Amino acid sequence: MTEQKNSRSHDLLLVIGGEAGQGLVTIGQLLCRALVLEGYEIVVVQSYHSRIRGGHNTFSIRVATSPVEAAATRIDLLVALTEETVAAHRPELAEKALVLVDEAWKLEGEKLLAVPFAGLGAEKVFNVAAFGVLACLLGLQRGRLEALLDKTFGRKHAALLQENLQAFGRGYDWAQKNGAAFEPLAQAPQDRGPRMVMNGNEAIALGALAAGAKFASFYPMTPATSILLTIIAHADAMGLVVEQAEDEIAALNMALGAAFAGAPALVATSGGGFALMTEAVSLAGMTETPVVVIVAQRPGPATGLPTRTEQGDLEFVLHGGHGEFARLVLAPGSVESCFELTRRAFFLAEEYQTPCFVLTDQYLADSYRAVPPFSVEGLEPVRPGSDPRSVSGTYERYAITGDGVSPRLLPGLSTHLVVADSDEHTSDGHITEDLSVRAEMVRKRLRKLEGIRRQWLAPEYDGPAAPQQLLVCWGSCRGAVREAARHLRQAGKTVATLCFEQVWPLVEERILPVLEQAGEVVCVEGNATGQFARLLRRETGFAMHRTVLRYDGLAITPDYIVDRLQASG
Amino acid sequence: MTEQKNSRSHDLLLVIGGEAGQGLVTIGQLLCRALVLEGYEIVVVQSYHSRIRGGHNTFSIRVATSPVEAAATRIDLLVALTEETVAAHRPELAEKALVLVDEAWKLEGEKLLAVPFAGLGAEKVFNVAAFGVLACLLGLQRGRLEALLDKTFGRKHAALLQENLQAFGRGYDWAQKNGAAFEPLAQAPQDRGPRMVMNGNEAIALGALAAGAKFASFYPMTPATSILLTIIAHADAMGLVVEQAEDEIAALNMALGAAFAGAPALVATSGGGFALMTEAVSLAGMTETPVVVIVAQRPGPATGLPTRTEQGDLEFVLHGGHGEFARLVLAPGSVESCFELTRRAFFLAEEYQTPCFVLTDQYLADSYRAVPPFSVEGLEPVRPGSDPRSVSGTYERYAITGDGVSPRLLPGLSTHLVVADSDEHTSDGHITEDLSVRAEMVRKRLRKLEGIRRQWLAPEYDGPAAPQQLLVCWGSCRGAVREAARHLRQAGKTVATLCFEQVWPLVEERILPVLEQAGEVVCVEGNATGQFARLLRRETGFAMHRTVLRYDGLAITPDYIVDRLQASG
Amino acid sequence: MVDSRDYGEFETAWCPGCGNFGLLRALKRALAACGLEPHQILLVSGIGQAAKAPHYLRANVFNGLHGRSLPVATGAKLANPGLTVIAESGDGCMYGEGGNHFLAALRRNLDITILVHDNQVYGLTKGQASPTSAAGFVTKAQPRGVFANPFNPLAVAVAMGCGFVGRGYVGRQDELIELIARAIRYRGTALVDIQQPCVSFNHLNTYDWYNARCQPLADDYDAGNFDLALRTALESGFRLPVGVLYEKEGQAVFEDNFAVLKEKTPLCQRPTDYRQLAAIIESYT
Amino acid sequence: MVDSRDYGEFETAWCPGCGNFGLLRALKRALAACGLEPHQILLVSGIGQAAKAPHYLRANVFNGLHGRSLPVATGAKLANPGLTVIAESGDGCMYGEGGNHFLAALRRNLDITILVHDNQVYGLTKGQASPTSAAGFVTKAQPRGVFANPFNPLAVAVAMGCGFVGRGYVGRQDELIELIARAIRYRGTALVDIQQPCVSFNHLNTYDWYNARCQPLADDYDAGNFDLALRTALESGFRLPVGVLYEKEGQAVFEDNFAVLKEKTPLCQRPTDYRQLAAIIESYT
Ligand SMILES: Cc1ncc(C[n+]2csc(CCOP(=O)(O)OP(=O)(O)O)c2C)c(N)n1
Ligand SMILES: Cc1ncc(C[n+]2csc(CCOP(=O)(O)OP(=O)(O)O)c2C)c(N)n1
Ligand code: SF4
Ligand code: SF4
Ligand SMILES: [Mg+2]
Ligand SMILES: [Mg+2]
Repeated sequence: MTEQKNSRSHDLLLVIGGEAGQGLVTIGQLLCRALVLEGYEIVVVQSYHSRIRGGHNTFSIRVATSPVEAAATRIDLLVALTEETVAAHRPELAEKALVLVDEAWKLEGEKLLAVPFAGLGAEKVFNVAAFGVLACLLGLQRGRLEALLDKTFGRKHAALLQENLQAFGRGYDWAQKNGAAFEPLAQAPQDRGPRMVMNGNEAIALGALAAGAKFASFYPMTPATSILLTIIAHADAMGLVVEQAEDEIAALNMALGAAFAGAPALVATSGGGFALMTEAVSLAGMTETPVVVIVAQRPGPATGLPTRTEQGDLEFVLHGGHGEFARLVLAPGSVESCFELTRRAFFLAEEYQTPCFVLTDQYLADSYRAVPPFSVEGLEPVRPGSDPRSVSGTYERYAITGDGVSPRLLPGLSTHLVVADSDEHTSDGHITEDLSVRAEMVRKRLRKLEGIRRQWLAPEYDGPAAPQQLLVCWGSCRGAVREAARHLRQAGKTVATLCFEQVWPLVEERILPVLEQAGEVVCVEGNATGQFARLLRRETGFAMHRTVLRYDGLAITPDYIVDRLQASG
Repeated sequence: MTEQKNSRSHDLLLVIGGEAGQGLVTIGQLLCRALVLEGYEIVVVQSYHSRIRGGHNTFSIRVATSPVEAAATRIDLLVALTEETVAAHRPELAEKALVLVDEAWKLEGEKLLAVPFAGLGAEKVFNVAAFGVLACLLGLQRGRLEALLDKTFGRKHAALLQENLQAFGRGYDWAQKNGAAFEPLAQAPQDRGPRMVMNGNEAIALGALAAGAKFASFYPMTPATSILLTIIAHADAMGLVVEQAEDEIAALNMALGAAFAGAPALVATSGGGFALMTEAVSLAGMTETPVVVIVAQRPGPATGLPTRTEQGDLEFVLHGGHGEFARLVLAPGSVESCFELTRRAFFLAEEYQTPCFVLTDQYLADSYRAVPPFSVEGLEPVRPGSDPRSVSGTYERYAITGDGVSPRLLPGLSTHLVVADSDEHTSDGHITEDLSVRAEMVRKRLRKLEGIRRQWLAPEYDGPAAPQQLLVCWGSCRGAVREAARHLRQAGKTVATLCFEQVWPLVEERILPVLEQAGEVVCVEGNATGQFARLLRRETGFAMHRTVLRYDGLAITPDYIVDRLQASG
Repeated sequence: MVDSRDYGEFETAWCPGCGNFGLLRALKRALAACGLEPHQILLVSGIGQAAKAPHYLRANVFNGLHGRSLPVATGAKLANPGLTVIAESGDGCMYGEGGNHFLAALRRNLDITILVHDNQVYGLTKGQASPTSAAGFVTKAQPRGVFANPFNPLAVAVAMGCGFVGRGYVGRQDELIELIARAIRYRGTALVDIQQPCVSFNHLNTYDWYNARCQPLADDYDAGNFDLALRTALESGFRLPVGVLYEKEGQAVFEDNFAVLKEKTPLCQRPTDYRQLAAIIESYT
Repeated sequence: MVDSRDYGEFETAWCPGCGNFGLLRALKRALAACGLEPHQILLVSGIGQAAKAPHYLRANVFNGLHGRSLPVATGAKLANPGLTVIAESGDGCMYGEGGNHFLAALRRNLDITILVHDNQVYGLTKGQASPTSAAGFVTKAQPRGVFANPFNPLAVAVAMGCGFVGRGYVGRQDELIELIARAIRYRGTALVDIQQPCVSFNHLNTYDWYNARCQPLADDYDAGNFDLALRTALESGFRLPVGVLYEKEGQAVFEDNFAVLKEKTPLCQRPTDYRQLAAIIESYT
């Protein structure tokens, strides 16, 4: 309802729907690559059932000539690989939408383009034939796409490639003859330079590699698994050891063992797996062992909706683990931030010798975007541990210091002995029940939070000062909030946004004035209870005027926000 | 420093100190029983090392003629079973204190009463000989104590009893001849009726039995274990099944299996074990299975100080478990409340079919008090499940209802089928990926919180309205806060107290006015970061003016509070 | 008389050709053979493709967390020993995440049945190695093949003294139905490890692969012979014989030890004796 | 030459007469026999009386959570394969809370040593039953005796193909020193279950009880014989022979499978190759 389209600056939504196993992710990814190669911007939303075959899944690509950073909701082009797809998405079709269907279904109705798939190839390549039709309708360059197919299938084996190229060609040809009903994409700017097609989880994986991570352990759990799979694919090249653990408890304890022995380490999981890790999170806090914990959220409680999205674990990650210690929680709002903040988490984990968290969710995890290649120029790896030569006298792992950070020697790399303990301990790491030592150690560990706070990553404020409305958010809904604000501004309101990517610690003095200068402050988040709104109130005393919440398993979109604000405002 | 003593209303602190294994708990408990039988009030603090033999432990009894509800800090009578005890506690001795020491140590100095233990019995009964000396000094009735010894040791075997009676008698006789240096206790009121000698954990256990608990599972963990040991001691008589699980994960999952099958069930653990339970807490929320989870806090992080006290797991218990669902968190402030609130937790767990928590700590767990016997008059057990006859048509475990509570049939007890699911589910309990059903189920589950809120257990306000100072606290430090307030009042300030025993949910409208009417509001809690203060700010926006925190592993005492307030105020 | 149709037919979320179908079919027939009405049965599962099975037949169901079917089953059985409790889940769920509960269940020996859908892979999470995956098994998560040795649940169960240990294969329906039925009827913890192909993610352990290996035990196989059972369970390579590898009657059953459970009254129907409670309270005075 | 005195003498928190003393003594001597300097050793423990042991000798130490010594040891060994990693904890820690890691460690076969202080009881928490407590063992938590069957770690380890399985007893110091030293020298995961009295809470398995049962294996015992090892491990009752029950050289060692660990360089000393990273980034365009 809020989208504007004209032929010069295109912004449209392309949805491929079908069953798991029909290869819709394959063509979705191909299409993304093709679009990005031709200079378009994309935002992908993947929505799938928790099953391997069947069900109803979609791969949605918002494609635009200008930068976009959020998902759209009105479908312009729907590729239906099953009949069910048509009915499921009819309500979301834009006025001038087109729906690609199989002629064999003999559907009648508006907006349909019946494709004779049976004539274009075998059933297993229908997806690629549909890709051909699509490519033609969108006006994409045939040669480039064939090269892409070659790159994708060529490596496996030639026969497969041949079959696919054929189906693609037939689809393309057929559309050229029959499918003129769709206006091709306006040309995208050609000066964008090379861009990657990358989703949030891949960027987290690369961020870890860029930080010099050397150890990862995990137990598979959607939507975190693909972070590990990406790391594993590059583990030998980048010199990492990655181990699938027997459970999440083992995963984090292993990572702590590795980190203690000097390897920058991470684990990645989702809420239920994180629950099992909380005891070891506390252990990391007590033993002052650096570790990066990635939590990719999905809707809970319990198993919930394993393949959908939510921002429901903020408070749990904030407080997971018994006892009190310093932690950092970062929540990237874009694919670029997934890379940057994961790197940052490694550095701060090492600097403060305490667990640092990256909180993402299924939406961002699976959302492909066009991203300028990360530069490796000037990147440095985390340098684990302290230099043994800096130690004079007997080494004390937990020496009391002004900032709470003690020299961290690594076991076996010098003749000093390194003693880490989960009990309360003296400065040399041995069990103590001396209660004044206890109190001092508590203060030492908590002092680290002050340092982390000093390196605060301030939220991003965008828009006029003293706006009528301030939209506050955290993590993955950043793009949707910013776009919603633009829509609202176009509708005449003065609206600003405040997007948090560091959700803990927060710096009251620097947040409160920003909240207070706005007319109405609205917190937008993907959960049912407004967890971040509560956190802000806890830290600043400021009560949000309103919240826009979503908890049905889908990502927050600009439309969703604008609709809610207009409905209740 | 704040205590007042005169001969008619006695209020003194008796400390028995020694190594683990010297039987100081045995004589401590005997003494408690004796004192309570004679009409005195007591508050016990047990402080011990995490070891079985050796170390330095104390069993402190505050004994008074008038009601007391907190620990004291200046020692009037110290029984030193080791030399170390004398040095360790010298700074805490009151002016007129007396220290019982072994003549054999040949100690010199003030306040010492050297007892020729070697002449009173074998080494293993030194503790009972000391008990005899003590009993005489305090002016306790010899006959009654002998009867008590009989009750305690008589059951095991006669030889042991004989030896103990002898040592006791010799100690008593010796003191009668030599120990006149101590003023005997003033007589206590004789009209107090029978009282139990009971600690917090025993009261929790009895509360569970009184609620009709039928299943308990656990993995041993200090300071929670004694809850289970108490239940186990009475399991056959009360018809419970209690099982030691292979780990805490199993403990809570077992309890959920039992609860699903109809047995009112509980688990008890401490922070680290609770961490392992958090995934199953979320499962309880999702499957809507009633369960009572007792968390007995000790200082963390990680192993921390296993045998000491802290209130450091409030936020963790509040948010433990991924996803969002309703829960109740009660934190008893007295031994009586341990009983009452545990019962309450069972009823609310069943009524709202959701996990309910009782949050206690080592101090309260081990603190014996004189408590009027709980009346069983009118007690009713929880009635698990709904009547199958009330179900018409096909039974749906998760039928949508106005208050979010669905009829809960028990499997196997009717021909209806009961289907519980950790995935998001339809009303009949089967997996769904229908996102509108999802949203409706989230609301259904969260509606239960409104009901729980309506049955709010308001905090206890004590003192004048609009006080200069309002001391706010939660859980076990209630007694200390109330006594501190009395001291402050005696010093001329108008001071009130606000003690929370229900820490979640909170009702903003009823709390905020109480906070706002006070001059200075001080939050007193046993942790380093002021977790409850933060929670109150989150829920009411009200920022505490000051906090009094303690995190060295010891219980908060009235003196501690008064000292801190005077130092910083 | 109960008929296997009484357990209904439901749409599933499984892939066409998945071994789970054969297991579900056999389970229904075995339940019918045992004459169990749906409401007498409690199926407890964890999370995974296998763990969805209880949703596809009529019974009481507790579909809990990944790895945690056995503790839930234990709690339910102790709360109501009259229920026929079957814990059913995948190899990852039972031997991976749930390994500690597997050991504990075998030690306890409650009268429950453990059915493991053993496809040697994590199906639902798209094909990582499971504890029973062969060494060298290549997946996206194990691109150089699995480094660890596979878990041998049957050998461990026999070695731990489990009184009923069987191997099934979904491609041998008659034997599987019989095996499951015997396991359900057995008084004590019965472990049935069921070989089943995952057509989507396990391209090593296929129907053909199993067909070549899963032959019934010899007619004269003596399931009462502990040493033989252990040897047979330890056999690997080309033979994966199906049937009851080991069975020993008369082992003490866990729940029988509880005085409270002597009459098998569900705990929820037991009164709370407030006179006893008063006496307990009295003992503290 | 390293001498056992190089590991120091420390005050302990153990009860007088506790079996832990003998174990600690034997461990120091075994370490000395292996010629290991304190800084070459990493001792990883969980929580319990046994788990305090690493605090009482000079070495690198990670004293982690109850039940979790093995995953920490695994991570540390993978991060620095040059370290001599010994996981040391009690029976409750290793076989109870940590049971799943025990299974996983045996499957992986890293070059680490597992020392279990097996006193058949939870000592630190004051005497509840442990997984190895005998059936019928009475405690305050098990007033009617333990209902479950005891866990037999040695039989399970042999059945799972663990390449070094031994039983020790603190009352047989010479054999214990030798056993621990052999376990440390063994390339692969070596399990040593060490019988030790808990004088405070286990009044069944006393020094006398063990003395009567813990005799060395016969001189002609063939530790290379799998069947014999399994039979010997399964023996219960009056004989608990001490020594190496099973030893098999040449099993594939887990860490050798990682290309990255070929040269045993600690991971922290490996460079981060940003040219490789640039190529990876490039592959996404
Ligand atoms: C605590 C936790 N960790 C991980 C997962 C993710 N998960 C779901 S199913 C599964 C593995 C399934 O494998 P298996 O038990 O063999 O069942 P299959 O799908 O092969 O039938 C995993 C890892 C989860 N749901 N919960
Ligand atoms: C998660 C967790 N659960 C429970 C405990 C409490 N706990 C500490 S030691 C211990 C048992 C110790 O038994 P064992 O491992 O046999 O060692 P022992 O003391 O007998 O040497 C337990 C249950 C804990 N620290 N952490
Ligand atoms: S993924 Fe494998 S186990 Fe799961 S349904 Fe498909 S074939 Fe069956
Ligand atoms: S309790 Fe037992 S194991 Fe612990 S130190 Fe004492 S004797 Fe040793
Ligand atoms: Mg599987
Ligand atoms: Mg032990």
